[in-house]
Amino acid sequence: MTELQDTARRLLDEGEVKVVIGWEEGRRGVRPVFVTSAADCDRLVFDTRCVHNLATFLNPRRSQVASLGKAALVVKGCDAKAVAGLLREAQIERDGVVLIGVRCGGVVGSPVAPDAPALTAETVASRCFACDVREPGLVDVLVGDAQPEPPGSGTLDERIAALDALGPDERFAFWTNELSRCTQCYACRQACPLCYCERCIVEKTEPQWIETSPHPRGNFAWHLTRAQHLAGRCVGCGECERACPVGIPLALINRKLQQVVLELYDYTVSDDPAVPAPIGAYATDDTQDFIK
Amino acid sequence: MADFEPRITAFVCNWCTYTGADLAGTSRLHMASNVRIIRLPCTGRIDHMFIVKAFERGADGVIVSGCHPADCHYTAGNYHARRRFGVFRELLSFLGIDPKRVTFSWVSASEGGKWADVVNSTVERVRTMGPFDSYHGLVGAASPADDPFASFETPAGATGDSAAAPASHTGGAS
Amino acid sequence: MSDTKKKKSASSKAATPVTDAAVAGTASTADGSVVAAQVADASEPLALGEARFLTSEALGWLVEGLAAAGTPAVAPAWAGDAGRAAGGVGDAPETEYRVVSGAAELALGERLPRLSLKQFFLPPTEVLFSYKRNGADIELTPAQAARDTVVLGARPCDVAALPIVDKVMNWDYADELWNARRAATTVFSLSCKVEDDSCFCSAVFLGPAALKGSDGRLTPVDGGYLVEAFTDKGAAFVAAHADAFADLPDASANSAQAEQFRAAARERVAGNLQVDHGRLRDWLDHHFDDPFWASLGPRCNGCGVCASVCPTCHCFDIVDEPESVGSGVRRRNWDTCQTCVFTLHASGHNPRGDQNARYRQRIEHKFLAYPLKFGDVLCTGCGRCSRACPTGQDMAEILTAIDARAAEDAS
Amino acid sequence: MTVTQQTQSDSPAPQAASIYQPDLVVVESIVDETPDTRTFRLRFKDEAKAASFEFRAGQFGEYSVFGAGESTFCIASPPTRKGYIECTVKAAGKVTGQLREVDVGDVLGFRGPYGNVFPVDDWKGKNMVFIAGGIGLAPVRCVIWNVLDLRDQYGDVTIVYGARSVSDLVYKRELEEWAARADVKLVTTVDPGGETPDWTGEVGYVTPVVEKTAPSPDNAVAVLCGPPIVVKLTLPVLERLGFADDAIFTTLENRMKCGVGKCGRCNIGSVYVCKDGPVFTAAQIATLPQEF
Repeated sequence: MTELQDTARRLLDEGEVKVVIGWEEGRRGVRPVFVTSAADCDRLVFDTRCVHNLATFLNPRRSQVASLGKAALVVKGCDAKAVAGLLREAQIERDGVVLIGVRCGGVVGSPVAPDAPALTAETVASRCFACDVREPGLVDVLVGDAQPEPPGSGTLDERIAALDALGPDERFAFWTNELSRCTQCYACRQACPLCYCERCIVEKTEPQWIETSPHPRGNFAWHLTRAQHLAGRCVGCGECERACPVGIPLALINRKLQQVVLELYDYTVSDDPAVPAPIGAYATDDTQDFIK
Repeated sequence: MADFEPRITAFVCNWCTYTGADLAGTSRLHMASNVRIIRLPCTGRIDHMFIVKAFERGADGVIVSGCHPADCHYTAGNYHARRRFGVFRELLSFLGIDPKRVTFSWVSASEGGKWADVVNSTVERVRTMGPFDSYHGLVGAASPADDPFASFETPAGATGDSAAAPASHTGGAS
Repeated sequence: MSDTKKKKSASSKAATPVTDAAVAGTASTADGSVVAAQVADASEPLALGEARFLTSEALGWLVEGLAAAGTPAVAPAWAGDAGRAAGGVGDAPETEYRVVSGAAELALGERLPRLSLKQFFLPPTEVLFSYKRNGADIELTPAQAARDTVVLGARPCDVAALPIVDKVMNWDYADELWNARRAATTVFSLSCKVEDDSCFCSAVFLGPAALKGSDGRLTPVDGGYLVEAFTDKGAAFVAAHADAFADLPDASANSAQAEQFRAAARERVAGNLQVDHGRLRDWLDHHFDDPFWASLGPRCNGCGVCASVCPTCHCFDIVDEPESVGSGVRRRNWDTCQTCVFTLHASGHNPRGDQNARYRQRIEHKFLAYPLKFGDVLCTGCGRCSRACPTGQDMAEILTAIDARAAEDAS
Repeated sequence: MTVTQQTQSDSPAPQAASIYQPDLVVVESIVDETPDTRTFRLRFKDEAKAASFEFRAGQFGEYSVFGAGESTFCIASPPTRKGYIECTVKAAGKVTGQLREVDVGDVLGFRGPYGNVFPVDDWKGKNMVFIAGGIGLAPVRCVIWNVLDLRDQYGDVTIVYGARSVSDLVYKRELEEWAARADVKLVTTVDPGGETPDWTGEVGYVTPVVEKTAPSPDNAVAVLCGPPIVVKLTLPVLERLGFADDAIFTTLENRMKCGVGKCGRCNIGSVYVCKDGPVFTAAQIATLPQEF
């Protein structure tokens, strides 16, 4: 992707940024890279394995990244939505980062593959279904050529519908089984671009709202709070689920809440920082049929 | 479960519902005594974690009540709460916690009668649903003896602390 | 060179008299004896009694028999989960170590189980004791004792981790909870076919058929497994379940086939990584402030998945959990040095303020501190940290990079 | 310690108490040193334990407030005084905060003594220089009383102690006792702005006051404790004054959990502060990675 490499080289040469955060080929597929010299720009790649949401590295509390200086961030559409989230919540300044948008036709589920797998209905990540930002808007520069609609069906929504069709007790049994494997390592939190709190509520001890012991009771409290704190903010990049070492289908929970805020408040997360997130704002005529 | 006495926790706002509940008391209205009231400045201050912590500590049902829209002492607390609980109610349901165990209501300072109805209807509804054992049993009882993590057996029936080995397929759960 | 060459090596601190030999090359324990246990698995101790044969069906009956008798049988099993939703379908189904009750669940020799065997000796959460207040007094009840358990078909990299962690768990104070489980558990490892190029057990004094920590070993042969016992516990288990084990159909052919399987695996893993541990430790000991660490921190999310999946990471947190008024439990939970709160002082001071420092701690503890103090590298080369890392940190690559720098230093 | 055996029919007999299970201690007396710091005098409930308990200056323990957790504090009372131990606690977190609610007669937990010791016996005949900052006086006080209880076996005793303000000075009564003694030279100071109108001591940070007091290094040993910044700034001053770096002793206050070298939290390089420390000489600290 020479257009991307040239853009990065120009930004570094002109001194507009000190570091370009993108993807590189590692020993095990692609992974994030922090290019600080023009010579290394040809390590930058972009293909269907670039699943990471690089907006996580804009969290100002990551001093090991912030200390590298002003950054240029390579963003596909869903990453740009996360950057919009950080701007919407005043975590970063718009002119504090240069956004190199890249046109994206969908990615696969895992970055680990010797070369870029072709996109098919089976290999495409479920987040890419009906993607509306194949041409990211929140960018300073846009590279790459136009991409067709990604293949695949709404498997995520189908699995949620299947769970919704069950009764509460069956769903409770399903989630007790899934969440009992959680070891509360918080990889889901650390992988999320919008989980940027200095000290997460789960690490607060006075009072200790969430039990940090990874038994099912503590795990329910943790995952309920994580999902609730992301309601209306989550961009659906699925990185939380990919980071989970024990394969808990966390994307189902976050996607469900995306459906809920759409249904209740007609809100879809976008890459426009001006549109306020639904929770935290209100309308006097919000639905209240659940309130007797 | 006719003879079961459910334990209900109520989180109420200080300006409207708490006063309404007080009015219900002074008017000697008949109300079930299963409810323990926790007073908070506003429904806007009622965090979703309060509901989860109530269930963790043994509640079978929860009531969240505050001022009607436009009555809020702090102007918009109840509007924010309305959106927050609109979403959280769906989240609870999705993870399998029956939303019928949580009652949301607006009760103004003058609606002592309505408060009595909210209490009685919630108690009856939760009584028929039975104790929330599945949530209370999520961890073995206090004594370490029957905490399966310590002794590796997979509990036969209950969806209690399901994993002997943390990654075990729960016996009888699904 | 911004490193602190002038500073004496950390090993000469007065606290633990570790000889300089520990740095020079051979990893020696505090009392200086060369670490015999760390001999690569090539030179194998003699099996107790001659090898037995366990058919795949018999393994299933054995597991069901153990379950019926109430003895938890832990084995690699198909992950009992609903499968990831966000990722595209692609990877082979995941496996996990689990208390199994039926033959159908077994997944020996399939993908490497995602969490290591550690979870059965240091569970993610474990009750240390419970307390109960009555009046002014407090009543403490010790934790539940461990029960006899059998592990069948665990990978050598998981099994070898147990005696490695034994050392810290018995350094001066003995951790009875860990020791009780170790004593109560009989471990049969499975000769490994090598998962992928992230494995590097041969680079940390082990191998795909290493015997370290195992009471016995299964090696795949036609129709089942060649079974060898190496400790009394292993021999006792084989004797106690003699009906499941049979004579080898053709002893010499089976043994040759088993050895061929193991040799092929050793061949496969050998190329993944070669490291000179003495030189590596020396470099780590003198490059605390090296800019190399600042090249690792930025990519790291600081989540500690690497520690959760690691067979040798043993750090834990201790918390109290009130169950009701006046009573509750004190629990021990998994923890990791990768989170920012791990070393945070109550005053707000944090000796390891950023991820560069925390990632350095992970490498220094495993490849410098633990070998100096306990004589074993705190890593068995299973490669799980490289596979599980959400941002692609690759342990084999990091060790290769340090080894290259160390070679440069040495020349 | 009366442990009631909880008998269950089928499961094996519960284990004996593990190294993580504390002994029960009763709060005998509480002294409010400052608005947020209290000194507790604790006596073992179990008579046999009370009689057999031994420790040496510099050792610490893990103190339990059941329901809140455990925290690490030094044993602030000297080993020369039998039958009780004292700890001085500044309210800063969950356990220390809960300790504010504790009354005389309450039952707490104690595990210890842990860690290495100040070699007080080797210092016989030497001049003693004690330097402490804020609550760092607690571990030093233990050594001071240990020396003063055997006063004739030691040379001159100089104490330099500073705190943020006059009300932040701990052990106020004992400071008066030491000031009144002819065989002790006491210099107290408060940070600039922390003094009160009738304050007669020095005004300034501990480090410059040590330089001004200029204790003689001849046949002398220095014991220095305080916040990391005080230790780091005062070590070079002592070296400039001529103190050999193996005659300067300090305790490192790393975060600790288990206290017995298992939980992996307190290490600096390959040194476990809870087992190989907390007492170190300046010479040893110089060899440690600067990570404390």
